[in-house]
Amino acid sequence: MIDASLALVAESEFVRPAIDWHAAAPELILLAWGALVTVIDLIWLERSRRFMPSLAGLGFLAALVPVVTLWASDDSVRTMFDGAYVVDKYSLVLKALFLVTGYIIVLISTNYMADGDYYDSEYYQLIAASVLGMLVMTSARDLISIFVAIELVSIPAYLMAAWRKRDLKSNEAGLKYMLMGVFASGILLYGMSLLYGVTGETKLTGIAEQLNSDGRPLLSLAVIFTVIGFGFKVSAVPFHTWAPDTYEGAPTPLTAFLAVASKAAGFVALLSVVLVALPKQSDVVEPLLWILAAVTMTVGNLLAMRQTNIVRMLAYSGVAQAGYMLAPLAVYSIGELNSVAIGGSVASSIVSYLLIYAATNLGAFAVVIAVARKTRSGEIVSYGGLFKYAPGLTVLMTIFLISFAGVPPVGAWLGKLQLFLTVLESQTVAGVVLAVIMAINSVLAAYYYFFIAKQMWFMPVANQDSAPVVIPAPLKLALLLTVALTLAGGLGAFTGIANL
Amino acid sequence: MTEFLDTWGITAMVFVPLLGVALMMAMPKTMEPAIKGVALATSLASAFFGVLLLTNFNYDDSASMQFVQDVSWIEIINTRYNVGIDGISLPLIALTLLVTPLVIIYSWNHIPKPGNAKAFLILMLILHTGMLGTFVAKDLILFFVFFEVVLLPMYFMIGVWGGPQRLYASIKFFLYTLFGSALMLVSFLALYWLTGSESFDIVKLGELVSTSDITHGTQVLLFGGMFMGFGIKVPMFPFHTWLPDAHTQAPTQGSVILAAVLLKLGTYGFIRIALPTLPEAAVTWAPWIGLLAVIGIIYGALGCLAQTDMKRLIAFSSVAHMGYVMLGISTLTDFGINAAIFGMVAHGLITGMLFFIAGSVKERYHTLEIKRLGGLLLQAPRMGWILGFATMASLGLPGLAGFWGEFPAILSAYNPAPGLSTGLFRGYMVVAALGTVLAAGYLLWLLQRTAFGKPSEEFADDPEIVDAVLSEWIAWVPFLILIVVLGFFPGLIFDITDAPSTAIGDMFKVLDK
Amino acid sequence: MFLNQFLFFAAILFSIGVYGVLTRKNGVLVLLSIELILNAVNINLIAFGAYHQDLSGQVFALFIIAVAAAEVGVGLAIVLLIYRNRRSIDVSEADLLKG
Amino acid sequence: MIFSAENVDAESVAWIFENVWLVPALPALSFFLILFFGKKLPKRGAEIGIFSVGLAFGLAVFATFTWITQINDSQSEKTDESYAALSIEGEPSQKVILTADDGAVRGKPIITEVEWFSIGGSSDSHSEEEAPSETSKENKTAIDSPAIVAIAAEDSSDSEADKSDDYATAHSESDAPAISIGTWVDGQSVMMLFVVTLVSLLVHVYSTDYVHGDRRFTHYFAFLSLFTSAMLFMVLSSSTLQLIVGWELVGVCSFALIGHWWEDKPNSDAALKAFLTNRVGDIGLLIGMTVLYFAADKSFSIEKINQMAVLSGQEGGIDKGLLTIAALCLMAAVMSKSGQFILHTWLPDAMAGPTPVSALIHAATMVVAGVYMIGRLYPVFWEGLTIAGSNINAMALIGAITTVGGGLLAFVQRDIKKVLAYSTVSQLGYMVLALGVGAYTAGMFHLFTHAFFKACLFLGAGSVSHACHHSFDMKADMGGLRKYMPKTFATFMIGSLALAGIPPLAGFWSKDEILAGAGVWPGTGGNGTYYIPFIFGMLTAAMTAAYMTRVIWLTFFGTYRGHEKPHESGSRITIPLIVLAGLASVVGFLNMPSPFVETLGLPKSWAHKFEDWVEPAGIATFVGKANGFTHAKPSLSLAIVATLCAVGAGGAVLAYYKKLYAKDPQATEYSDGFLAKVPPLRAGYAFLTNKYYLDHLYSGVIAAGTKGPVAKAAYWFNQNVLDQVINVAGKLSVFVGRFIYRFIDQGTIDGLVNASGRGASESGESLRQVQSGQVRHYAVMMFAAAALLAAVFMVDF
Repeated sequence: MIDASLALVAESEFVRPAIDWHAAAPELILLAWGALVTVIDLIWLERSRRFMPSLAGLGFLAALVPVVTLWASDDSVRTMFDGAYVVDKYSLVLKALFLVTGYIIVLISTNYMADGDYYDSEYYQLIAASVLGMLVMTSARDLISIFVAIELVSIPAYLMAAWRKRDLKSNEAGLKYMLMGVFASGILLYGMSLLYGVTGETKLTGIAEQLNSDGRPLLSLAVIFTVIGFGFKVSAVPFHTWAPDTYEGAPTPLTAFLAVASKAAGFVALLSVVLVALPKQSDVVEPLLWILAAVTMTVGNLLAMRQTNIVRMLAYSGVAQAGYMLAPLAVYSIGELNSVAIGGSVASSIVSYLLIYAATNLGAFAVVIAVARKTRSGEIVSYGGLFKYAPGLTVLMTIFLISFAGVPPVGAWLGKLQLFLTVLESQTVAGVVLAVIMAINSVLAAYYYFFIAKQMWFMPVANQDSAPVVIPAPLKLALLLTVALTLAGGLGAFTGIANL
Repeated sequence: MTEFLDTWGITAMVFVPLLGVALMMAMPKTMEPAIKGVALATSLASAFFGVLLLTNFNYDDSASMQFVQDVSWIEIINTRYNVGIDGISLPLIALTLLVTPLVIIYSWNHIPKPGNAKAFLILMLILHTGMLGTFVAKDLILFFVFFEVVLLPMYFMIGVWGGPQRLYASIKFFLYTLFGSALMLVSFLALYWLTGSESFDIVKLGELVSTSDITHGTQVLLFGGMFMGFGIKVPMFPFHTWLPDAHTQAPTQGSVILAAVLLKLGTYGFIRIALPTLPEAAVTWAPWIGLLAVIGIIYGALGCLAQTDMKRLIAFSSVAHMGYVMLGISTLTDFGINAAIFGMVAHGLITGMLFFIAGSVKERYHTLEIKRLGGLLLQAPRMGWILGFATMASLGLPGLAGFWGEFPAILSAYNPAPGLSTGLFRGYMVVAALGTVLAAGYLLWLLQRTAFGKPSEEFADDPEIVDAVLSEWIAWVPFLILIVVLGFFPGLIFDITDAPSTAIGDMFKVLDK
Repeated sequence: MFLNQFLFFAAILFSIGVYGVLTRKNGVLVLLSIELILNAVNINLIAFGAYHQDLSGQVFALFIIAVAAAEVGVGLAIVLLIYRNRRSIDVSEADLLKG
Repeated sequence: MIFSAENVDAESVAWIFENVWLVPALPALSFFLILFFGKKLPKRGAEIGIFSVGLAFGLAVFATFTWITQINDSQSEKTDESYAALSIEGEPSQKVILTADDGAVRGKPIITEVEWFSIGGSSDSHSEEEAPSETSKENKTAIDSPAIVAIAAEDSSDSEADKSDDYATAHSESDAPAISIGTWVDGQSVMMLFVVTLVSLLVHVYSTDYVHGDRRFTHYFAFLSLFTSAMLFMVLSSSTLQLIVGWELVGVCSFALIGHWWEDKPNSDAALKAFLTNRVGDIGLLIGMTVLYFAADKSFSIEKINQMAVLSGQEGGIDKGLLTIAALCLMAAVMSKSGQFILHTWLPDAMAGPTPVSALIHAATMVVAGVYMIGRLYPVFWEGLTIAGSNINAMALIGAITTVGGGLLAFVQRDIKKVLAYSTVSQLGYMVLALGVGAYTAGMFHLFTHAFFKACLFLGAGSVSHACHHSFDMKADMGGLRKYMPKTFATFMIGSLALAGIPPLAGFWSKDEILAGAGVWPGTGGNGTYYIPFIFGMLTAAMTAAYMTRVIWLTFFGTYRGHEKPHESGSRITIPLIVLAGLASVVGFLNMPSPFVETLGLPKSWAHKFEDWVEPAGIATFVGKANGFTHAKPSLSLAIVATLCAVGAGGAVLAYYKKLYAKDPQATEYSDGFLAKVPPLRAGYAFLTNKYYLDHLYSGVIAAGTKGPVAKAAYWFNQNVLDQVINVAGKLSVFVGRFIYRFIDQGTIDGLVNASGRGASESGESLRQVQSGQVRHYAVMMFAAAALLAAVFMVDF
């Protein structure tokens, strides 16, 4: 057997694969920039602290340039490495999402990090590294690169979760995130190994070709373990348990990053694997994801209702939102699946939702950070009477909450509508039932979102302290960006680009 | 000019208030008179466009949509910005255009506690846009969007400026309505897929349903979803429990708008969407809707008799009155639908007026407890007479607007659409007629205990209790005039609504054949 | 072919790893158990690679080994951090965050 | 259309008949003027009211004379030709209505309509669908400048007899989808116009003195104007819808005026009671009119409804069962509005309002609205309420019971107005009785005469009270007033005699005609089935005389029991009294029976003028055939007997009081002690101790007997049972409302909703326990779920 493999090595002549530098440019720029930041930090040490955030932010914007040019170019689908790495509309949209998210994370981190006396440069480098993993993830169409990307996303995040290293909660957050993440990786990998074993392929398209419904028990195990591995990343119930704890303990900007980017990365991987590799396995994947979606949104909402800490509440709300986003995958067999470029209403609706959800979530966290600058608290009751002393923040937060709740005309309603539409597109009983569960959950969710709104608008000022909240410029910019994106998203601005 | 109206007229009417909102947001809170001025001006600007539309409306062709603007909006889900006005929506649009400016005028010196005219009026204008939008939308998704837009400003209005139990009331209002609209949305989307439609155009969907092979059971379920959405908004028994709380706790302006316009969104939805798109299911549902409607009539009236709070009593009376509207709709006849639309307008004017009075009474007496009131006619005779007038209108006195919503609804139940049980609906008719007595009972009882008699000692020499002031007069007089005018010239509305109602009614006649 | 034996072995290894993760309180031991799981995966991959006459299984395994090293590195760093603050590496003591 | 239009074509419709809407419009205008400007005027609005009602009266008189002239002209033109036409066109069926006949010549209604609005009418067929849009366009102009569509004109084109035979054809041609508002001029409505405007005018004048200085003087006049307008509007209704509008509007005016002094709770209670009781009847009105609307092929037109009611049970007619239901429903409305037994209880309470209001609304006009409606929809009521398989019409029984019931109750009142109120109930019963036995003209004639003498009596009572410091208590505050206020006494006397039916005053003629109309007395014709109504009618005639004697005695004779010296009222009060008394004396001659006229040697044409003028066309024919409508043959013996009854009863009461007066000038009744409360003892007590046993027999058997146990029992029944029915119903519904609100609404429904919220919240709480914070637990959960799911899906099912 060993001989055979050696022979295999001997037989194949190494051919340098052609690299489309334009297509790889975003990743390369970000990589280079990350390295540059590290070098600058090493050279200038403390002196670089002042401009490090701006520099890091610029890196994300710089990487956005090739994304835009790629979008504009005629070549809609660029494939590299024999189909293992694909740059198409789907991946470009998500790359843009991750880069913008990265930029906004930098904006909201700037003062948080500077005021908190933590290492900054490394922090930004780690963010860059994590975002790099996400960029790779969007294009990865091979089990190996997906695995590498997912770890590239996660490992920096483990570190950043424990960033406030003298804080026990932060330590605990990091620990839990790390342990659960690694364990989930183990399960994921076990599943992937089985998948490889069944098909002999690591490329997703190859897997799809090789798979048929034979050998169901093993295949089912493979599929389920793989999907569950991603379920961890998207914090689907019952693999969500790390999320609230980590969110609460980690530095809030990092929480925002985890809640938005990391989760999106999980969805990206899940979409790629399910849509490209498992198009014929809907008999297993659909019911599995149906259960996950229904349980996730319900449990997430129920738990969110009982939270008193706003970050924790947002964490659970994020769990519930993940449930909504899983829903189209529970009926993913509806579309004509394209093995190279991911498209169709399932992917479109999820991506569309991800975009608006990202803007809203980032905005909400930005408000949380802004308010915490004054109140030093994450408790929901500390939002009492916010309207009286910070009407601007209140209005913004209200807009984000409305968006979360899926109430027109701002923000996520449209994404949610698309999810509904996709779920109902199946025209099956399961689809309709899931849609009804989603509908009821939307109402449940509104309860706790508007609980915050109630605190802000209707309640007396907490602690009788109605000094205004001072918002630093980067945070202001972040708020403006997110609210603009949320409002625009509600009016349908993203549906065009998310139409894959 | 006509060209402009034909294309952009409705859009201008609906969205002009948002310009005002933007302007007001930029103004500092302290410039209160200017803010009020801007609010009034924008609402009047909206009304101006509305009047232009109304005058250019072709009344001979009120069954068809006019001033249609149909442009692409969100292509991916085939949703279009598709708006128009026909005979069904026209009276309600006119009502909305009337009510908002008047409420703003009333707000001139009646900003409820805790103040902040800027935020209050901004919400009012957003509400205005939402209400108008709902009445002009021809696309289901657009309708849904506006339907929901209405929700939030009212939530905040109740929650911030409401009474002592405002928190409970506001969240209840919000969740109830959201629950309904979520299920309604599921129905909309399911309808879209099941028909294989390529747009959310209401008319097209209706046509497709009739040609498609959607089973009757499915249609009934779809109708059920819409029923939840619209029925809660109406509100129909037994989904009405949010209403008394919301009404009671809302500030006067909120109550007025809630009563005058918001409740009509539900009934309008039935007429505009549920009946035309799913006629077969409507026939199946109609007896149940009728049943709930008459239960609502009696139940609302009995609820009124139990009240000790004036505002809550008026709120409960809405349940009863909307029962007549729903009874009219449930007959699925042209007559019933005509009656329903008239009933909506009439209820809007009359109950709106009653809430105005209740608000002003509250402002003067600082209580609405019926036991403590009395002798309003002595202390503020004009207000007292207006209260008397409004109660008379509300109990369906002929010659005033309320009658034309009530009697034709009762009448239509005598002869429901083919396919419905005549005997059953005649039973409903008798019950509904009994409801008129109860209505007279609780309204006159209210009148007797608040307006008649002598003022109680605690208020006898209260200098705060003065008669209606100028801003109140300006806000009220149009209501009063319209209640009388519509009472004597019901044709003003029936002539507009008859053609489209007949079109719907005919649908059910054809259905039976 | 001996595929079944390899798979069986890997499965046992995986199970032991899982058992360790679930029962061990010591952070380092938990990390070790995870290593067991990853190694089970590696065995799987190499066995399948051989079975399929395909190199990518081995390549995958190599990647896993590399990444696992990074993971453990980060993991141990976090355990160390915990130890510094708490003087204990008992993961069951870390329950400040819950609910 | 209905009634052949040979005689009157479009051009010959008199101006006043086309523009008769001015009559209600004037007071309506005055209402608004008074409301907005009244307070600023020197007389505080009264002058506007008087002026406008005066104008309206003028127009009404003009209309009356025009009508009378027209009738007289047509009668003089009555040639053999028209009778010939009748014989040719006579239908094979029993009921003839469409063709010209005797009635058509005399009293064909002139209907002037404009389109009010259109609703649901365009649905008959698609071919008609285009019609409404056109007509609705016309309608817009119609509202601005009433484009009057004289139906008579429209119909003059199709005078062919066969066309009118085929009802359906005639119908479909003229079936406008629109619902019309219009005026209906015929003898009945012209008569009412005259009565309403006249009494209203007099009441206006009277009120300027009576409510002088009242704090709501202006409002009072405004509402008088509104009432007048609404009443006239109702009277002129050409459609049932319009009738409902007017009907309710007069009700609300009644409410406002009864509760005029609302500072005191009893007054507002009375107002509420009146309104609510009427609302109960209105259920019947609404349902009845609904049934008729659909039964008559979706039409509110009274004309059409009548026409189809006549044909009931035949082709093109209303189904008999439906008609009965409709008539029963409408009868409920009549019973409440016109105070028929058992819904009459509001009427005495309504006396809480100012006396002129009682005179106008609760005696002369509004309360006869029910009677008026029966007349207006006579075919419906007649066909609908005729008890199947018999010749008996239920209306007669209702009227009979009411008339006796009301009369009995009148005996035991201390309050002069309440006596009059019960008397009104009784007389309204009389009218319904008349209509029930088919004596349409007699009923209407009684309505007409009653309006004058009862208004006179009420205003007289007001005048008395005005003198006695606003008390109405006959026993406590009156007595011997004839010396102090001779004019009031004289007019009251005339009114009373008229009411009691003493010849030659008005009441005698009308009452006698009703009794004759019952058709039981030998020689009056009729079917001889209405024994009970007839006996009750006779009884009432006697009772009326008796209780009016009592009232007069207690008020004007004996000794003055009040505190301050009474005085005669001013001229603004006495002149209306005199006018009314004058009318009450003479209007009876309007309908003298022809034998009487012949006997007196008067011109033959003087006989039954009222009948000629008022009795509408068509009805005579139809009812005549239906063996119900009676133009009874007058009977001298009946007149004498009835008069003797009245005189006897009155005389007996008079004797009773004379004895009493002789015994104690201050007393108002005998032995007001426990004996009165324990009736069985009374006889023994009287027998043993009272040497005037025979006197008692004379005066007691008739007066005290009825006044004692029977009336008391009746009154007890009224106050404790009937009256309580409404109170109990009200209380019960409040109770039920509270119960439902508290337990079902706030408990169950709200509770369910809240509970579901709580449930969600609670389950969230229990789920929180799972999130223990232990990372190992999390790992267990994750792996357990993975294993479970894998196990489930690995099974190949």
